[in-house]
Amino acid sequence: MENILEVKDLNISFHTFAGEVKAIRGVNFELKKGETLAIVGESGSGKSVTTKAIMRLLPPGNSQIKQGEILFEGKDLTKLSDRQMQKIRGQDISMIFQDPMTSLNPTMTVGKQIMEPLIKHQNMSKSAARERAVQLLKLVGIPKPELRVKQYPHQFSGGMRQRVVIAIALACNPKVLIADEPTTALDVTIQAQILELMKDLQQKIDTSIIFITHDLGVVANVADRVAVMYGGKIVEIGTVDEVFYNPQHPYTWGLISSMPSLDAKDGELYAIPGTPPDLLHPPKGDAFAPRNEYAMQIDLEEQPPMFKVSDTHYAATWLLHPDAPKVEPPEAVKSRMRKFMGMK
Amino acid sequence: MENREKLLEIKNLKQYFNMGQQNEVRAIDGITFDIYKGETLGLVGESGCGKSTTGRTIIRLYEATDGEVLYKGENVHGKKNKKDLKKFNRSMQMIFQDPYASLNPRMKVSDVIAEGIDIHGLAKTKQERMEMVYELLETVGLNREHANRYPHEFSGGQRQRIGIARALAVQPEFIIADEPISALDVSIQAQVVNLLKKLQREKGLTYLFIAHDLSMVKYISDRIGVMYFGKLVELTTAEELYKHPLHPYTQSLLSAIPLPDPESERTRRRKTYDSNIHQYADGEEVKMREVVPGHYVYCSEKELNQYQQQYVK
Amino acid sequence: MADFEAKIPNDRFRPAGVDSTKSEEINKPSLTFWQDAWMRVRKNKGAVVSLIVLALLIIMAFTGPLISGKEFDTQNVSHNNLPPKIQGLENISWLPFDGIKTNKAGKEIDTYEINNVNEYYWFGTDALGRDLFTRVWKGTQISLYIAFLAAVIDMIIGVAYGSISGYYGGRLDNVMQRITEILVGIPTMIVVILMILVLQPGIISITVALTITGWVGMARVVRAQTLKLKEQEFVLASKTLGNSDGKIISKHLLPNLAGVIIINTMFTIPNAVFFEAFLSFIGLGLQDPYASLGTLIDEGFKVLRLHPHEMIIPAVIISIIMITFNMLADGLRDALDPKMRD
Amino acid sequence: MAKYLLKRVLYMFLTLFIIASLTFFLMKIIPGTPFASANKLGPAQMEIMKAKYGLDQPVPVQYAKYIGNLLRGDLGISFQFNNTPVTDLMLKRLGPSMQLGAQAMLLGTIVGIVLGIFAAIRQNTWVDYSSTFIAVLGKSIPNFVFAGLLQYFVGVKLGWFPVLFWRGFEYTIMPTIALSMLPIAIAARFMRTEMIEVLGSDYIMLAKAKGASFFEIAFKHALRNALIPLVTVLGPLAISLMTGSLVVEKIFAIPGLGEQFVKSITVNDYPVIMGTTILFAALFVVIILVVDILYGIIDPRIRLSGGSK
Repeated sequence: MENILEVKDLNISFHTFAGEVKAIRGVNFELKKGETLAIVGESGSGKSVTTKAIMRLLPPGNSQIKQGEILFEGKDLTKLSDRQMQKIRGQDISMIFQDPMTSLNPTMTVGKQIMEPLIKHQNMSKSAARERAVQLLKLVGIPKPELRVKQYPHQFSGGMRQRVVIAIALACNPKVLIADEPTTALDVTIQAQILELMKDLQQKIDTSIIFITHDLGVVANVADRVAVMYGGKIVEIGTVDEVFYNPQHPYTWGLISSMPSLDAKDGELYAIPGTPPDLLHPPKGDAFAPRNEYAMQIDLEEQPPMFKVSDTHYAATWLLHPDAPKVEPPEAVKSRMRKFMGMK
Repeated sequence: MENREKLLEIKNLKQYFNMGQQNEVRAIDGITFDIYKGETLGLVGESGCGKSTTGRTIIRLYEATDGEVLYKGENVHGKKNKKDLKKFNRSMQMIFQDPYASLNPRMKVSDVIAEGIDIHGLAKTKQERMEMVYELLETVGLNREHANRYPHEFSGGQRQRIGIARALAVQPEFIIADEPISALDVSIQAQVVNLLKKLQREKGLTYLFIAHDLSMVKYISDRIGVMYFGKLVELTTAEELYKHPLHPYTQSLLSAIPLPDPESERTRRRKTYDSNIHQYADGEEVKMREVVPGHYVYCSEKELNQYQQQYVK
Repeated sequence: MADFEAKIPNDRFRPAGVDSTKSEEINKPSLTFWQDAWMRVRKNKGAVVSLIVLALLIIMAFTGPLISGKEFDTQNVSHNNLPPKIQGLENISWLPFDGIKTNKAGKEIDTYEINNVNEYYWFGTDALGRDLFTRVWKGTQISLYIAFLAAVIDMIIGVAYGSISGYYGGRLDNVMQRITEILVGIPTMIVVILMILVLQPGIISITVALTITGWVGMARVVRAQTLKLKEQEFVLASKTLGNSDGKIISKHLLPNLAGVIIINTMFTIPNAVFFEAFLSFIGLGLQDPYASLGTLIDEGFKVLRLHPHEMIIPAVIISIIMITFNMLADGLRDALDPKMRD
Repeated sequence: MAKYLLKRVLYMFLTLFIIASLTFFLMKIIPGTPFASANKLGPAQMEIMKAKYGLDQPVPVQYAKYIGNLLRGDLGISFQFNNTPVTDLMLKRLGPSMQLGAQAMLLGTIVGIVLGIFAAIRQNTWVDYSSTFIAVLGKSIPNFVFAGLLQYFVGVKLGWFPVLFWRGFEYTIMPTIALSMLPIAIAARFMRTEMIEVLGSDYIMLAKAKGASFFEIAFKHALRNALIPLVTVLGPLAISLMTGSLVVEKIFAIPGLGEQFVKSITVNDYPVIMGTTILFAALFVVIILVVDILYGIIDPRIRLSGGSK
């Protein structure tokens, strides 16, 4: 499949009161046409920063792209002028944010907010844009759209507001949609509705989605491929089945086995010890090494490269080096691996 | 199960806010349940269903509008003298949701943890007090060097463990955990849940575990209550609830949770819940009824029969 | 992708035996809230300069009247309305300290020579021949004294009122709120003027008048903060542990309110300095021979065209006081603002 | 909304009543008689004077009369200008004060808003620093100091504008500038803070993600949201203008209310003091009320939820 977006060796730093925070330290991935790529990781792992960088929405004062390229249909977004970037935002790449309660302008009607990108990017007349806004509201499942376009955001519930945000994002049929934890602030039942809506709309307008979340359940539900981030790097990337049933990185193992499954028997949950790394002073070797019970001497000294597991599956851990000793993953992971063998 | 000692009995508890005003909120609208000694009772529901309010009302942070909370047969609410209050405060404790807001930023960790020790005079000397603090820190997996630091120097998971140590300081029997893991990262949640389980084993604690994450609740709880708009709609053992959810709301809630398993996600069908399906007639008595032993559902007489038939199948 | 050409020595693959508890260690030096705030203030150049200038001004306010060798109320009519003259600086012509002034016709005259004055009046003299240097610093002393006193009383009343109203809530809060609502509706300036008319101008009555209305602002801020704080989980935790209300206020609320209280007081002080000067300027200030910066400006204004130094000097001093206090308060607000911290 | 409005209006009258009573009783306890300072009168003449102004009656009667008159808009007769009703005196003086106040308010808010916006969208540049500097000066330098220095240097030394009196537009320029310093400072600081907060909000991020340009973001999305809260400081701004007008009118010898007020303080002309106090207080409460209503009108969140505050 064709790549629509490629991120190559991206390095981003923030300059803070305390010093330089190396938030992104060499991220590589590509987004294929029509697929959903989920990026998982805990807070501070760099998933949000990566996508904000794609949209060029990082605060200009204290953030800096130190190195790397972001290629959208072959164009390097990091090199575009502000004006060129404005044409891409909302038209080719659009974005949904985490908190629907704050992501709409409180003093502008919902209709106007949907019409804005239509008038701007598609040169629609006001009345055409209004008509389209009504259609879009209908599309995202808001009842009585003719009435609702004239209302202000505070007259909508959280779930309804997120639908409006989705309508804005999809107004110009973008090629890439970036969803930054779009369901984290919502209740499970509303989350389920929003996820269904997004999958349904993806089919209709054939867009590629980058979906950021920390919820592995949501990943399993929406993703075609998964990238796991830790300490400002992607530590494992593969298809959703590969990452869930044949994980290779000890951090992925930890994540998967620290979640109870609904049919699991009682027993101690696996817990990743320690706390996430401080990117103000990133460790010399593998950032996960201090919390990794499988860590080897080399993990403390040198950052592991991406090792190939299959054509679609890569992981950054020295355990995959041909000379490394074989280790036993946790029980929960092993049972998943057995399932994976069966699937093949 | 019925033979087990009831530690807490909650009887027709009601908590209305802004009573009699236009914006009256019935946060809890008459709920009844028991908590047995040594068990973990999970309380789940969506935001605004009243689960946190239930926890806070049980521990007297709010004065109940109506109903009773009996702790070992004694009413928790109502007027009490200082001695009784202190006794009550030592036996029941709470762990809070937000690890950033639950520790006073101006206090050292040692003073945060020792607050209960000071209030109840549990340490005779300064040295004894510090020894107790060190022991508590080690109990929750932190070390003594942490005692002299301030909360802002800790990560979310560490702070949550400090909050647990503070609650443990007065040696309570019963702990209300109000969404203790929902603000934490996935990799940290397991640390806290394991710690809570370990403490329960070692100290014989009883928990009321409030959460919206159903898979964690199922893991940690013996029994689970499901709340919907201030009412308890279903209450049974964790296993039973997942195998045979009876109330349509429970069914819809369970069917909405995405699981970290792509295979099952591809086939999961979501059920929707519409409260209109009940079609309760006027004067029809709707209350918690036991469908099968130990499995309670909020329903009418008619629905009870229906559920029982459904259960046989 | 991985470069398998480079052979990696086997011993580097031996288990590292990581002690995961190590990652729980905190290596950063432990900073208390106040140390951290002080660091932030120090990085704010404006605040630091203001602090230094303010310290100098306060020192001068107390030592100035002593080093001039003159009394603030000694009149010497033959030495009246002299312009400033300072040893060492008198020969630098572009500095206004040469004892020479320009009269209406534009001619420069040396008033010291004409009046046969051999002394140096660093800031000149007033219409009664009193030494302005002494009077200005004496006046600064009094202005600052009134301001500090007013601010401290404001703070005590405001904090007590606000925290009680916010913490206990309910009906008590309702009643207390209605009272402040009405007080806020009354223009401060008018009450202050009426109070002074009743009490007769003087240090005490100016202070009383300023505090009568000043505390309302503090009370509102403290109440709002208290309302927010008392719902915080650490306060709830303290309640569940069985802590008394008094202890909760003193151990949990006040330390967390300290920031806003300090900031608010820092803004109250220049406000009080202003009001004192303002009252003096409309004729409700201290009575002769006592002087505050306000009365000096008032007197100087009357002869502004003829002897501009008599107004300009106290005007500059009061402006510097106001600017430094405001900048310091701004700096403190940035350093102590809870929004800036996690 | 209607209920809320009614409550507010009731409050307004309550506040005014308290102020009026307070003023009356305070005036009663002020030592000394008003006439002593003005003329030398014999005891007999004094009695005549007292009777003329109703000062011979018991205090409660005076109070009742005073409040009664007040309701009819009668503020009594000035001691200073024999037989002139205070109301007439004030009406004559109202014009210049209102004009000065309006001009300063207009200049102050417009300049302040512009300074604030540019400081916010050019944060941490020389634009921001100079705007901040102006704001600090405006807030710090007492207006009578600024007015005095302006009068001396620009009026006397440079001779650009007339120094005293109120005889045409050029006479209003310096007093207006002097009076608008504080409003400029307040508006600029407030606007900057609000604008920065709004620019950092999620919906601005979404607007950027939609591809809105910098100016669309600043003026279409941010400005309105930042302007709404500015309304809340208009009240305090108006108050600072009233206070400032006392000294500025005195300095520039403008025949306004403030100048008259200051004069009557020096000669103990109680009816004028009381009258002006009540007028100022009334203006104050009305402004606060208007601001509140205005806030409800321009913020859709309040407007549509029916004023539930």
